[in-house]
Amino acid sequence: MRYLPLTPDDRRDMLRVIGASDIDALFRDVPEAARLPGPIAGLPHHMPEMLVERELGALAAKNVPAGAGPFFVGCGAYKHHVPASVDHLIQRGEFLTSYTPYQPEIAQGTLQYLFEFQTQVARLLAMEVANASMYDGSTAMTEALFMGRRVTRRKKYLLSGGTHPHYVSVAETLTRFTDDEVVSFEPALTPGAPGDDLAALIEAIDGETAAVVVQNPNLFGHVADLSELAAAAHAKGALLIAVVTEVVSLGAIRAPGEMGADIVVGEGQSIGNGLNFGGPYLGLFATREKYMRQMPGRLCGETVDANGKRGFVLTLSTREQHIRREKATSNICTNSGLCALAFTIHMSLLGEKGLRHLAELNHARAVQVAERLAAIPGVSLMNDHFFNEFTVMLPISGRPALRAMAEMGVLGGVSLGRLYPARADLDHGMVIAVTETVSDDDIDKLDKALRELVK
Amino acid sequence: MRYLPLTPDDRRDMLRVIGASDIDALFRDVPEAARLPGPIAGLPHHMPEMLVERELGALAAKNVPAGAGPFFVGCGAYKHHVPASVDHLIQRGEFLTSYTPYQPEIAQGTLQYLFEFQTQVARLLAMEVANASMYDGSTAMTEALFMGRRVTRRKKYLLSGGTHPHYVSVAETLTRFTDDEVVSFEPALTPGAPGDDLAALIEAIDGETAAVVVQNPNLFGHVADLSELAAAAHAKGALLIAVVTEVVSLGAIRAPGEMGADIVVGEGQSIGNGLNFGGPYLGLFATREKYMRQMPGRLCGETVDANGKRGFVLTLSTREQHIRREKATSNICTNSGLCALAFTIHMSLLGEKGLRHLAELNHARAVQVAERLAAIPGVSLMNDHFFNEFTVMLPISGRPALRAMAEMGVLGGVSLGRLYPARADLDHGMVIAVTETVSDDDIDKLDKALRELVK
Amino acid sequence: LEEPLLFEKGSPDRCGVDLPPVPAVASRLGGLDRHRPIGLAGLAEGEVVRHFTRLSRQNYAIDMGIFPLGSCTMKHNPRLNEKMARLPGFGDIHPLQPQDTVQGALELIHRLADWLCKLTNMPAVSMSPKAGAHGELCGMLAIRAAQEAKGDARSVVLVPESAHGTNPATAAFCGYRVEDIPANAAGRVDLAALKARLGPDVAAVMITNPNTCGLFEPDMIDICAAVHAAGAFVYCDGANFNAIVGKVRPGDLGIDAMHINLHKTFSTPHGGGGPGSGPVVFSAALAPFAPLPFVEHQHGRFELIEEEQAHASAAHDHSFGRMVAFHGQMGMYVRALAYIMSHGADGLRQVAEDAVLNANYILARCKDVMSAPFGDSGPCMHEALFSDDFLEGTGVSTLDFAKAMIDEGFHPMTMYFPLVVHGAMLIEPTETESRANLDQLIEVLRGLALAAKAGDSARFAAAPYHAPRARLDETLAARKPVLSWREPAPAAAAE
Amino acid sequence: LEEPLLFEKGSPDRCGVDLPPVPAVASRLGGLDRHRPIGLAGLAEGEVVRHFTRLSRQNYAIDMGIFPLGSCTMKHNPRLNEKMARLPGFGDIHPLQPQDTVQGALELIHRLADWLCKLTNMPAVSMSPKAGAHGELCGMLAIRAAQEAKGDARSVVLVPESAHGTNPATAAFCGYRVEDIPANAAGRVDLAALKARLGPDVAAVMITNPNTCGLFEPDMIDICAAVHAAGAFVYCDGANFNAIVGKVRPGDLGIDAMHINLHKTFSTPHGGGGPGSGPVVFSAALAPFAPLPFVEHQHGRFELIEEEQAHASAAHDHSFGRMVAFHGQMGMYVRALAYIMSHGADGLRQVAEDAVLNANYILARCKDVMSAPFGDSGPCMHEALFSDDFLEGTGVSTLDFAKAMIDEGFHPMTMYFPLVVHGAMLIEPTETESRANLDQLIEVLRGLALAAKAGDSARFAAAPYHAPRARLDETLAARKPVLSWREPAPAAAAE
Repeated sequence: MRYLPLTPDDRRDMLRVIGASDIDALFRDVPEAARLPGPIAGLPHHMPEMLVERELGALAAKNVPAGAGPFFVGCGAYKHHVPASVDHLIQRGEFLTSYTPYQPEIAQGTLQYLFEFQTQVARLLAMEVANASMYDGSTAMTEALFMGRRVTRRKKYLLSGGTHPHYVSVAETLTRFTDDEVVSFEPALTPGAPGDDLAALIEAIDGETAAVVVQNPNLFGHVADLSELAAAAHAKGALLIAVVTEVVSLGAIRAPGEMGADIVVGEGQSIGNGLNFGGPYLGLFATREKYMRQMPGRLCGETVDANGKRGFVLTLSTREQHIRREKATSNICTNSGLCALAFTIHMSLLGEKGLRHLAELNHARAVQVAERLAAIPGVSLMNDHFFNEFTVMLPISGRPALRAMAEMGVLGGVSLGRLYPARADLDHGMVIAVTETVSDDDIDKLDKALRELVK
Repeated sequence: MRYLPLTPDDRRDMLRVIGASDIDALFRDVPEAARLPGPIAGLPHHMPEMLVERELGALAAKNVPAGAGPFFVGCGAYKHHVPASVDHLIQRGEFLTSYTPYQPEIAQGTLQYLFEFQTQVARLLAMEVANASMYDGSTAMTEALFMGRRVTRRKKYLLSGGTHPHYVSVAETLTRFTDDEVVSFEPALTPGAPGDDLAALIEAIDGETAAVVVQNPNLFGHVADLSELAAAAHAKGALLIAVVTEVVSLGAIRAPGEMGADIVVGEGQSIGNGLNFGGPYLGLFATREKYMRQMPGRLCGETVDANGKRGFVLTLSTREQHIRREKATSNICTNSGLCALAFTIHMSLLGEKGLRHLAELNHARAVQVAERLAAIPGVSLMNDHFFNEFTVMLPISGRPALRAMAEMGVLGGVSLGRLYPARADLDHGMVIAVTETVSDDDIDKLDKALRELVK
Repeated sequence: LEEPLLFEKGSPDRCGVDLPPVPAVASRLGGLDRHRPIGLAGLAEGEVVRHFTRLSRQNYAIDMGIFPLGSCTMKHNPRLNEKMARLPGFGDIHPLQPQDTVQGALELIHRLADWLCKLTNMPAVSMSPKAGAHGELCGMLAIRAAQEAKGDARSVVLVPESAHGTNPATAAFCGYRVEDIPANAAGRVDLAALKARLGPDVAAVMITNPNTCGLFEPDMIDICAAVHAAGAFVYCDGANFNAIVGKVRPGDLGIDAMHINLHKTFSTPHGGGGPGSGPVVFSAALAPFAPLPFVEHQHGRFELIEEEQAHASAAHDHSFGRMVAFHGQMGMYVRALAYIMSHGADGLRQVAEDAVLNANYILARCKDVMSAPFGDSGPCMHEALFSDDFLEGTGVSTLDFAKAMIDEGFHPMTMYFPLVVHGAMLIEPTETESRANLDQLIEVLRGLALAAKAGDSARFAAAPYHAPRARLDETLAARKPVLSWREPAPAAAAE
Repeated sequence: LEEPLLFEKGSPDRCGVDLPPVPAVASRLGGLDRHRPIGLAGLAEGEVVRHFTRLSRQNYAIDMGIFPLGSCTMKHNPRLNEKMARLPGFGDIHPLQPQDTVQGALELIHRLADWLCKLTNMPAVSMSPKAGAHGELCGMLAIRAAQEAKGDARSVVLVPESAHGTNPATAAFCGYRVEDIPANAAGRVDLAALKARLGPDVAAVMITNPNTCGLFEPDMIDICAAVHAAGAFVYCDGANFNAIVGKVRPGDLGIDAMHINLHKTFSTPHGGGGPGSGPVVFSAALAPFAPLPFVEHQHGRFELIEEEQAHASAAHDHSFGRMVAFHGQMGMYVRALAYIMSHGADGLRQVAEDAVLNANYILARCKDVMSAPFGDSGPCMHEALFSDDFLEGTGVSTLDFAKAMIDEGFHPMTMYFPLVVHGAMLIEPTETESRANLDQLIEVLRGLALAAKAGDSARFAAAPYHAPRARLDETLAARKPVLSWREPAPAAAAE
């Protein structure tokens, strides 16, 4: 077996050194009833690399990749072009096959990029400090709720209606057995500004509220000014937690930190990371300096070594489970290191100029598509303001429409019916994402497919 | 432009340091008539990575890759499975983006693997010394002829009829303006042993002959014992040069060095390297120790550093063009470094055990296919003995038959009509290569397609 | 040459990408344009490649040498797995595409789930947890949901001393009170103490097996029986599954839930700290409470069940909800399945045997000069545990010893864990190390142990001497945290 | 830790691949089975990855820092190009597949050929040569074929002193006698001397432009005219095309043939010494003699013309034959075309400008402390040439100076070449180095020059001090060559 270097001779010699009669002597603590006499029956045996490649290749070929044709699916994960150098660099063995940097003297490579990552994320979100990443956007949001509780010592959260319904589900799941109170607002279908009802949210903030959570751009693509909401929350002693699922938007629209948010979480997949059918992704987490010590997750900090040279270490780990056990801030033990690296590399390639260009391009393409589709009889555009994603209402049900479009080779968007199966009034809705990867030809095909379906 | 780090400010400042008014001042030696005023007209301007990828991807999609279906094409280039770790390792920047190891203190990585490569090649070919690779098998063969001249001080070469016709062409081209005499034998259609007429070759060796060249397995797949030929050549003071285009065969059949060859050259593509539409490939070159100083190409040798540590350097470079200019052994300046690395890695994975297994598997599959096809009425198998490639005669012309099979999705082999357009008697011939990548299903499809065509 | 920070090299007007021009359209941003500078630094592509290549060279990694961190299972990461995960059919599909366009992906998840169930002899598995600790959470939430469904509110979770630190953190996160169970002299759970503590307030026992001393719990079947008899559940931390995969099926021991770290046992790369993946297998009692989503195979089609309302199926009608936005770590699933298929049932068994053999070899060859607290109680499993007894009076600490290993070209073992033992050193070689590598490591360990005893304290005092950095001041980092780069004050900037 | 040789680590019974079982068949090997051991060493996959990863870390590379080797054009190698070359549609197609199944590949070759013709303003190009020197051979063979076709046998090729060493070697290989043409005081070809030597015996002049002093030949048009008037051809060595691409078209100067190193100007990676690729552009006079094969576009289809007999087309009826077995370096074509498309006509022009700007910046900033023999005659092109005059009396040689650069973290420049200048140091920064990188290099050069002058000879005497190896004994290597590994004698093997 190609990964196992011991030869039968090695095994025999080593058993002799150990003083064991055979390998099973080393497993003598296993209760006899649980000892398997041989390989588990009914499972295949080892397979050559060539055949594994052939079998998995056949499975992969049964899927329709985003790059294969017109693609407009978004709602929390986005198809962007990632430069080839990103994947090349993250595959360097020194990054790919290293562990959590517990020995900083021989892990400065990882630590320095984490420090760069934290700096990029903080600046992108217009906050002061960021952590070294979390599992994904949804778990980052839930951690933000718990942090809100630690900061405010309150336990009621208001979740805006434009927040990704899966993110809301995760928050509801993880507070199911705690005494936290999650108030999830239903999405509003306000013409021109679908998703949130900011006025209602503001209205609901009270002296018990730990935090208000709002996504921007929201699930429906709408972009909003959060300043008023922030002010209202602060007036009641509550925090504003902002969620960003499409971080490319921050190259064009004001960051939550500029609008008064106290904690900003996000899904960083758009930069440097592929779609991967939902994971691994990259949770972003940033906050104000004053709340730094309440922040969950791993943190990398600057220091000096014994010779006075600058260096980096994991820090503030006194909050962590391996020191505090049951008193830890959270039970999180890993981050999304390699995804964070991909983000950092891609962002270094983009820089200020590239990110702004990319964001403008996304927006302009989305405007072009929105205008094209709004011109189709029966199709109505729900958004006045959006970044690279918007909602349309069709004269027909969205979910079967998308399946029919897929058969025409067009992956046309996400149906609101899939995300909100209980909301009959959203059944005809569809969210369409448009990134820089969309070509003119793709737009023509989407337009044609949609016209075909609604005629 | 993404690869150019100078900003307009940098350029302005640097021109000031230089004391030049503008960039064109630096090009003042160019005759005015030849100065272009701007970008060459009629050519496209710079293009985003995403669009280059899209355009080249579209070109790639117009080709039928070997991996896409049943594939039996050989004759000097072979489809083998290359483990993923090979390509991963050769892409490490320290290998990929380094130069010829002219500064050995900071190039031991390259030098050590070249030393390992030379050792592997020498052992594989059963010779004593090997060089650090050449462009490909065909140019290696021509260099062997010239080396034969240096060793024997004679200038007549006999090229066997089973030698790859493209290799013969290259030798003829490169001796066209020298006083060397190349005698190319026509391929013989001897039943059971197509290709060479060893008796005629032996007959032709005379006191003027510098070297006899014979390929094994030959172009038609036949494998022969070269011992008698070697003895005959040596008896007349000539060298035996053996050519191997499928080095996997050496895991199963006796190496030329074991049969008396004085120089062995080969195409090393089969180990570690892809088909690449013909290049880059990997020329192997090995000989007896006594002829070492007549060997062309780069050589890596062991030595010690100033502290007595073992190390490696390029050596015997007194034969090379940068020192001897017009008196150099050859004008070759590069080798196939990265292809040699891929070979070395793949060979390290295989080892003795793996290479022998691979060779046995190739042979066994080829025997299976040969027996299947020989059972088709009208199809006759020409070879008694072969490794993983053999020749069949069809009742129809081979070249259109292959085109027709390609339309059925089967890349069935190489027609002798393509390789020997002037030989009407070979027009119905087809050479079929069978490697470990061929599945049972592939064999069924080949069988079916061929039956369809000849019925 | 020291590599500066990205922000010290780059500038806002440099860029390593080219993009198509922006078509002229009327903005729909609603006046929310970002005007202020973001503060990002850009570089040309070549500079980026060089920056990160240079950074990478400051790291130690499994590709460079043995990485004997106990409990972390740093084994060889096959490159085939990387290649497979990057096939467009896996890497370039969206979690919300129509299911008919991702049948191969769903089939892959289903196939991996099937392997995990069969390797553990457990009837159900929840794939979505994103890491081991996330899996623990998943398992404990299912336990809590199951008990609440019965109206059986319990408040205490028992955790042995030898458990991973995440175990108590997880239990606390689920609202439980945590109580420790002591280890016995042989480094195992004290069965009597456990039995004594069981009662109607105990919801579950969280147990790590093989435990963090690298030992198998011989009483595991009895423990499970006792816990079940008390109406509680057994959660097993599967981080050390590598020691027994293919040799022992945890389901045969009686456990109710266990997470499996795909990034340990099944070799998805650790990537400097993640991403991981922690599917959880469940007993029949807990299966109905497993979280959404899951993949079912019905009528020749694979279906992703993601909404309680729309697809409530009998097998999952008590699902406690959703743990992540989408369907978990697809990229890790592909790698893990490639690894599992490559080994097969026979190869995985060999994995466990070789992992255990390698650890025992180290234990056997070092215990005369180091101190093996449980060395006399028999063989270890996949990791060898030493205490710092042998350093007593030398002035050398476990930390010093570990740092001195760096100077010998090796990554240190896990230090000061498990807590059961003083100054612990936990060494897990894994099955992918050759005997020659083990011998090298053993020579280093023995050499250092003898040097410490011989009083060569200079070799340890400020080690490492030959690393990219000397020891770093962690106290300074924590006291005055600097978590992101700021432009130096103008005076300093002038250089 | 020193990395041993593969053969010292591996063994015949270890293996890093798994293969399907061998079906039982009757052997058809004719009794030629290989019985004796081959002597190959095998390793498990993880060990192989580690071995080559460790080896790689002994190398310096462009990914790690500036590689200022004059005449080698070590520029950034974009990773996009690597990705494109590995598309199955390019990397996994066979040279002898039916042409209908490789239309995209043929189109790509045709498209690259078109770019090369337009960038040089030459009517034809032969793609197949495998490297620069191979391209030279191709060009000279065409010249010889053209003259023989006219019955005009000529025997001499003139080569200026400043030519690459391959030029005279190539001419000699084609059966010509080589004569040197001296350089004038400004480092250029002495036009008068050249004109004086021209005559009916001269077949060709091989000239490098920009030449190896990094200077443009201002008389190039006159040289070509004079050579043509004498009935001879001008071969131009295109290794330095990077300096003028997009700024000057060699065809406008009057040359007849020139090779283009795709691995220099168009950034296909050098890979530690190859593979390269050296297409040759031809004037109308030489085009009919170009070698097979070539790609033609006819009736919407791309055709690979590979046999003289079958496809003799008017344009190529005098082809001198075939230079390689198949169609040249497809893998390099893909990379080069990706690079060319990425830059476009505007970007390539910028390449030349930035390459020249960077070299002149180094020249301007170093010439006060180093000696620039042609520094007064005006700007250089893409490389800056220094002589060792400034080291006179210091006891430091060019070699010492270069080795001392290694200790500063930089790869040395080209040493002792061109031969025109004593103790030459030839520095080619390329366009992909930032100003900050150049400033770092300049500081090192200046610092070393001043240190040498200040008498700090210890810093140079045995440099490098901080590299994986100290200076290696090249004489020993050449005197007693050891070119492959042998098992140590039994006594030594016992360790």
